[in-house]
Amino acid sequence: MKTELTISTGAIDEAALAKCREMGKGMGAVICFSGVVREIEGDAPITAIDYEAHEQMARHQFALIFDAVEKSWPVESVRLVHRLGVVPVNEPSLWVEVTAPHRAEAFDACQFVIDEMKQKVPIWKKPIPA
Amino acid sequence: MKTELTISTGAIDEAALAKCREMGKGMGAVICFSGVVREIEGDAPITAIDYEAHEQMARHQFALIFDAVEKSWPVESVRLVHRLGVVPVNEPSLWVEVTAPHRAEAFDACQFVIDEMKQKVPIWKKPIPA
Amino acid sequence: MKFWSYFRDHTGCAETALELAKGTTLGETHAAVLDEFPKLAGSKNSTLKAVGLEYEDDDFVLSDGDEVSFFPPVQGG
Amino acid sequence: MKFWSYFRDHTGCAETALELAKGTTLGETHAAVLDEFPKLAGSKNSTLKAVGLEYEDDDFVLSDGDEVSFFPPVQGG
Repeated sequence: MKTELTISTGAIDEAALAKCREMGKGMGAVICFSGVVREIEGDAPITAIDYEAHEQMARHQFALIFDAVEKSWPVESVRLVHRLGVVPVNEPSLWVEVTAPHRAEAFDACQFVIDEMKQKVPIWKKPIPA
Repeated sequence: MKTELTISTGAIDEAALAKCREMGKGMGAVICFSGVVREIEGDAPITAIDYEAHEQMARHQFALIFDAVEKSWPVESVRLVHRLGVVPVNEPSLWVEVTAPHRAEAFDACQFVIDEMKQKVPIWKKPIPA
Repeated sequence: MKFWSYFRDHTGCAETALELAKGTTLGETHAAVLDEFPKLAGSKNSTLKAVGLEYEDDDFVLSDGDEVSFFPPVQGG
Repeated sequence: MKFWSYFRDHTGCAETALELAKGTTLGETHAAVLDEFPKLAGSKNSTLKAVGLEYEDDDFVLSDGDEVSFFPPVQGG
């Protein structure tokens, strides 16, 4: 299984990411998920979220999650980008792409990666009030 | 709920579609699904699939599916592109995008649209053998 | 009446017209079509039937000018 | 020992060193940290604990030079 992990303060360019996708001829399904910063966090309006990571541990924990994907589904590739630092409202902080032979495993694996991330990957957020 | 439906023989340009997405500030999740033509259909290698539609009925049936999405989930928008005619191996024939406040409803609504399409929308495929 | 996908290959035509008695149902029309195009009989139970842009049941009563479509299971995606 | 996210605000420092007896467990270390930084006590049960890059249980026995991290529930995405 191919994996590509980017953890950086750069903005996530989904169009560019879509363009550089490489897919084997046996693959029939691609899921892309984007998690976008909303203008409300809890009950209060915000302008942005400031993301912090224990970056080395985050990379290791993502690698463990990708290993678990490879063991559970016939997925061809997982690409994941998590932005750090200040992410303004309406911009993505997370982008996950899964390519697989069929739709079901692509959906399952993509949701698994996000669920596991939300349990295990040491990234935290600090809302920036409006 | 905003909807955008394209049924045409033109190639699906995912990067361009990503670029022209418009998202409200309360939206936190985007799912994009691409269904791609695989080199094997059944047991035999193919070079492409030729898609045919009862186009007017297909548009109507998609509209009914979008109505059902609007009634079931707080989805902001669904955009769907189905390509007709000859779609070569490794190119997408279907692209579905759902934007919603949260991840769970975006995933559920996207899978619902595809499941319903596969039951109800009059589109057929003819594999072109290698 | 319109035929779609490989049903067109079985009938040899994309559409045809049929004179029906008043009160004829969609199911009765399907039976008449199977008589005229025996190659469709193998797909009898999987045939989808629409009137205009809507799927309808066998007991749907047809009206003058209704456009009826017969086709195999759909395969979008 | 490293503190992350708002634990850093509670301790006033990003990291600190602690002399521990041989055989001290991660759970005992957490208790010592709570003694030194009482503001962390409110998060006691939700605290995540890692040694190096791995999550470990309270009965994990620390070795010389281990880097221990304490942090609140993660919030990626």
